[in-house]
Amino acid sequence: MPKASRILSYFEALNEATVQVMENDPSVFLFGLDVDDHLGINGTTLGLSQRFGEGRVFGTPLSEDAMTGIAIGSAMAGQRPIHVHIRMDFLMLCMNQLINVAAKAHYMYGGTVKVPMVVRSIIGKSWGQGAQHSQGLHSLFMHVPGLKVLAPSNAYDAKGCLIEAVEDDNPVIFVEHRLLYGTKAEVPEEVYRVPFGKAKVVCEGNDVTIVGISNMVVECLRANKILEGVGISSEIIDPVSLMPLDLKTIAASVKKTGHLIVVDNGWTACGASAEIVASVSELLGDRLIKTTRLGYQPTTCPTSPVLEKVFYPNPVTIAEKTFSMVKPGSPEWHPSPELAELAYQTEFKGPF
Amino acid sequence: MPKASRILSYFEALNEATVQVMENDPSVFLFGLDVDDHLGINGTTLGLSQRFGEGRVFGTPLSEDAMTGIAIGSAMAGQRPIHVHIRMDFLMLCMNQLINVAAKAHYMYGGTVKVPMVVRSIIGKSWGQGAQHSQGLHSLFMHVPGLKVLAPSNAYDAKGCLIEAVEDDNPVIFVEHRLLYGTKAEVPEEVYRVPFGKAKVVCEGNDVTIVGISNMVVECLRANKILEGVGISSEIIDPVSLMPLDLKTIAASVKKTGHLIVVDNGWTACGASAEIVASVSELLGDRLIKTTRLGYQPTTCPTSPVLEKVFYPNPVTIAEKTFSMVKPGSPEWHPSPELAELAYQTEFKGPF
Amino acid sequence: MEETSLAARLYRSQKLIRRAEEEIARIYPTDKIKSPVHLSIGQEAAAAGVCEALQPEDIVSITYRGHAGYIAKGAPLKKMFAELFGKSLGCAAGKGGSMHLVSMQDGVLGASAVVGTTIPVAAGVALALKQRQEKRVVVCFLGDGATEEGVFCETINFAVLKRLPILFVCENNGFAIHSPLSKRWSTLDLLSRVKTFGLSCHDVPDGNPFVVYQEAAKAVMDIRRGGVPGFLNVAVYRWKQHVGPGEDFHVGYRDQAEYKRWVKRDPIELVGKTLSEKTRNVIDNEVEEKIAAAIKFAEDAPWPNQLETFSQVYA
Amino acid sequence: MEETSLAARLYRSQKLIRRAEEEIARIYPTDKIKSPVHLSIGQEAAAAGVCEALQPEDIVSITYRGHAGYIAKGAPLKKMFAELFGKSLGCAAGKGGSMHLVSMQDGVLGASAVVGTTIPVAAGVALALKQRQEKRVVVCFLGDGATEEGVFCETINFAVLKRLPILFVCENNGFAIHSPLSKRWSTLDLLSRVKTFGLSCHDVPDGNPFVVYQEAAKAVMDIRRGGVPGFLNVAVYRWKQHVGPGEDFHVGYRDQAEYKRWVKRDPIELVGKTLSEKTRNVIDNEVEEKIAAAIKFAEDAPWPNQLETFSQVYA
Ligand SMILES: Cc1ncc(C[n+]2csc(CCOP(=O)(O)OP(=O)(O)O)c2C)c(N)n1
Ligand SMILES: Cc1ncc(C[n+]2csc(CCOP(=O)(O)OP(=O)(O)O)c2C)c(N)n1
Ligand SMILES: [Mg+2]
Ligand SMILES: [Mg+2]
Repeated sequence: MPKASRILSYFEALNEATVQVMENDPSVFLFGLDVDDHLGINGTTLGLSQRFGEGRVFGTPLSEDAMTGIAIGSAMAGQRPIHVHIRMDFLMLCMNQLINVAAKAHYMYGGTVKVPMVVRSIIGKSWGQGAQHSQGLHSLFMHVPGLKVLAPSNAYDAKGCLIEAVEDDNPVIFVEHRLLYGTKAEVPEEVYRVPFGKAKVVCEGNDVTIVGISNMVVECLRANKILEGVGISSEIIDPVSLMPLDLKTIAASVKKTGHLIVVDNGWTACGASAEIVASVSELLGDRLIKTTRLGYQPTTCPTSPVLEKVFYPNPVTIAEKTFSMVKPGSPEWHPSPELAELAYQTEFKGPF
Repeated sequence: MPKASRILSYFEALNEATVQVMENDPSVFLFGLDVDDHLGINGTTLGLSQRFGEGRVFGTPLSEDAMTGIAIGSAMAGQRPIHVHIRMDFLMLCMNQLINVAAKAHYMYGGTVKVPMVVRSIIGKSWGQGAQHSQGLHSLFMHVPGLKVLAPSNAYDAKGCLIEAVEDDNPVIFVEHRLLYGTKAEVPEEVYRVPFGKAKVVCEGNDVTIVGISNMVVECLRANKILEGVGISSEIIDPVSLMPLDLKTIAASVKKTGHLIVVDNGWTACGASAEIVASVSELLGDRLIKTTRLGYQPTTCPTSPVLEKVFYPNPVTIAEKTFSMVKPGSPEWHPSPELAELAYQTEFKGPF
Repeated sequence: MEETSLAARLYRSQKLIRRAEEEIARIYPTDKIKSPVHLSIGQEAAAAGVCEALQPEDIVSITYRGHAGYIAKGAPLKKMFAELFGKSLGCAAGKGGSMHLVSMQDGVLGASAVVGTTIPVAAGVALALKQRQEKRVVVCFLGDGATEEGVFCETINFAVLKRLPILFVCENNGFAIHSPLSKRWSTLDLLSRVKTFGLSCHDVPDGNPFVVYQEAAKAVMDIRRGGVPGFLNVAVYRWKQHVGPGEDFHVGYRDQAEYKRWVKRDPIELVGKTLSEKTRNVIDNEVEEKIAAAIKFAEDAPWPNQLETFSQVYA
Repeated sequence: MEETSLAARLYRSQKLIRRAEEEIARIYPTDKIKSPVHLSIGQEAAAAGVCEALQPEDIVSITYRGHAGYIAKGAPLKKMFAELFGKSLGCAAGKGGSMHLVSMQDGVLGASAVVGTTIPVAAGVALALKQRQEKRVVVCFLGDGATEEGVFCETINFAVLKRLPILFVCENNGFAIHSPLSKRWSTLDLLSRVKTFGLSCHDVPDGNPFVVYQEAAKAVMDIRRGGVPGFLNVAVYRWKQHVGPGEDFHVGYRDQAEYKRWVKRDPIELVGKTLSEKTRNVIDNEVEEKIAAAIKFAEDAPWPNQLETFSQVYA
């Protein structure tokens, strides 16, 4: 009998998911720098060390490389570690373990071991996070077979994805976004799973397919409102799972709309957006479609608020890019400042 | 007055380039595990420690992460290090320094420093190199602004690219391939440069554009011969420089042929091939083109020769894929074993 | 003249750091500084004492907790405030913020927000100096937490192997964010460990700025004469939160009594009381003027042009 | 019975390693083994002595130079040869080759071709055992070169911090490929350094297999009783090239005289001479039969189906 849903924040949903998987399975443990302090990784790990004890919830030295190997080894030995990084940028310190060991172990050892581990990592944004505290590097992990990659955009998916990830027998890169923790959605109390490889049509439309990744889903929804004003109906898709990637749902939408814009929370070159555009182009090879990508500007992330603003896609740049693709002949269009302001302030409540 | 060309192997060309840049500029130095032993990184560094002394050519401890930071620091202080890795897989140990420091320093410090360094790394292949000694990971570096990426496919380009890379004021990832060291080309004795961002049309054709990366250029040339037999004329393009990438040359060719196949020495997901297909699709948005990609199979690299064979694209799989794209209605076609055999044995002499 | 004495110099340097950061803390709630700030209030002795032992052409490598090192090495305060304000005249043109201070002309290597990454970079600079046979010395500041990153051991091994002209200075405040040494170090034996790599080791267990200076001066002189690389451990205490302008004793990860013991040995007072009131006043006024001018400079400085977002990705 | 004595067991184990690898070297030029091979000929004492001190349920972590550890721990020789031959019945189904031997049932963790990567992985297994309160012990073999990777220090710090049931065994052959310790280590003080992390340290400077066994047995017993993690340094000498089946004294990076000194103390002869000729003969025959059977098994084993290329990417 399913229990009632409540409105939870993204961070509460992750916290609840962790409690539930840890209650259900003694082999799950949680560790990483600062998971046990009073901030509890944006609230997502608050109370857990008290609840489950130091043996199952613990902070670590600053040794990301070794800690990742330790997660891998414990997973090979039958545990299910959740390893948390407060910034995704720090994963660069453990690429060797993630790419050369975690991704390959099951195959390289002829199927004799499994590496069921979850690597939680947070994309920073805003307030001068700057070059090294802001990167969305999920695309690097999508490149390498053996890893799975999830990027839930709302509290409902966050909980279901984390449970799914912990129960999966493979290494999973779990991508969170700093600006999502406060967003809210209806979240069931019971244990449920959001499956890998299933994209969600967040809102239906006819003229253009807009794929948003991670918190860009929210920005795309805002762009959708702006575009309504000029009579463009956009279909917003949230892939949720980046690897495996549900190209079928995306391609079906593009087949209908003839236009594809992918908005990523990361750079476009060799990125998730390139993969989606290339795959859809290949799948729909016999029809003329228009495709384009938006993402971080092809620069390093600056700290000055004036420059930072230019760096990220936002509802206005998404809407403008969409407009110029869908109505190529038309004169340039810029949404009115009031409309833009309004869009920025709109809050969306998941699940999408 | 340009001096005469000679036929040189790829490894000799790299060795000569290194000698010349080191003779010309006292700030250039060369280091990395085993650069000073009797094997000299496939011959590319042989004789250099004797010639330039231990201060400028030296081996290191097994500490890739620190050694990369040391290269960066020395570059910031005005030296021009060439840091060598016998396998590209080992770059995963220094991703933090490459992605979080080298790529960002010039920007993050407001243009007050430069990081002129070259990271040479070799893609392994064959003879059971296996999961961790075979990866072509150039696409990971193409993703991050601030890095340049070169992948010369023949001795002529190898020399010119290395000189260009050392003289460049940015961090350059220099991708070599184990099977290329013995290949030969006409190589001028004098110092010359192969510029970044300029693709080469290796051989002209009308029906299909085939882009080959690194040693895949050679495999594509072999496929070209096979395809001639069934009346398909393929245009082979070698990007040489992956970042910056010369999309113009590729797009112009695809405009002519209407078909694009990118053959990479790496995985396709979020790879160089995805970037090229997506970019060309965007550039040629108003016409129907067909695109496809070939690369490593979406698996980990196995060691058994039986499986390893399936893992890599080869002239036959390239030809077959091209055939089915160019002649979609036709019955399946497989080149005769003799033809395939012949293609495999064909040697090509650069420069392409 | 007392005003140019060692004590005066240490007082001036520390006071400038302290007051600049107090101003940062004061301004912070106005949201003019849109950058995470890691303050060194209480820890000034390390940067001030060490930099006092350096020549202008020497080089320091600082961390994201880098205002102190930047200021102590003599880099321009105006450009620091402008950087914190995100202005185009900042030391990193508004692209780096508080965590990436830099001033190459003054020998301040850029800071990094990824802990430990600057350690090998600093050693690389020392390698370059050695290769060019320059007599300059590099000082690499690092936190106690940074020694846990593998790159620390890798770097000190290489530094000794190549006898690089470098002094590593551990600003040991006993915490990495909220995590005490006891939760991160298998033993407290850092100095003996470093010694096994062949570095010459120095310890200032009470963080006294005079002693910091003395030990640093010894170490630097030795390195300049071709000696082995050095390592200097300076015990300090961070008075403020890990990041941000406030205090954090209420959250419970550390003991306020310990804080009070450290405040009693405030490194600035410790130096100040050896000076006459007059000298202190002269210096204090000088400091206030400098800071006021820097803040005004930052306030008045223009924003970067938005097009600057796209410049300097490549050199 | 002499054949089950400690000496006989050490002789058998070492001999099996030696002879198996000699066969690999013999077969290699036929190209049936399409895999880079790193031989332990001459270094057998480390694997044999340490594994003799273990229980079957204990776990060892080996390196790409891993035939010795795999064999000494009792993993099936047949599957090892089949793996080298690239056959489907190999211990890694033909997907790993010589550098990635594995046998989880026998407590042999998979090897890695990237130096040092197995060190934290082995510690992770030890953490799992500790969390589940199992009484098993993990032994992590590593080369002298591997201690230079930062992850080594990171791992031993954590191992002591959490009192993991793990013994690190350094097979110290003095070289990383062709590079001697003197070019890689700032000092030779590895053991004192490891001690500063709080591990209990053991040294076998002459590589005597009896002493290796004794020291390993002491260390393992201590760890099993809840003691701190251990570190055992075993001096050994690699008789063959770094990779491949041949010798390499002609290329000049090391001294043949030293090799000859080590050959005089051949660890197999050292043990063998304490046994009767009869016992040696019985064991030698047993060893030859085992190897012949393993090679035949590998020869006869089927190739993997090409579709296996695509399986086991995900569990
Ligand atoms: C590689 C890395 N891991 C984690 C973090 C998060 N972090 C930021 S500061 C810090 C504490 C560092 O402690 P310490 O080196 O002692 O310096 P302190 O802040 O005490 O001056 C941590 C863990 C980071 N920035 N980089
Ligand atoms: C991270 C990494 N760097 C470099 C190499 C190349 N390499 C292979 S074996 C080896 C030597 C390792 O020496 P050691 O740990 O002493 O082991 P040994 O081979 O002597 O048994 C090196 C440098 C590698 N495989 N991995
Ligand atoms: Mg600290
Ligand atoms: Mg060795």
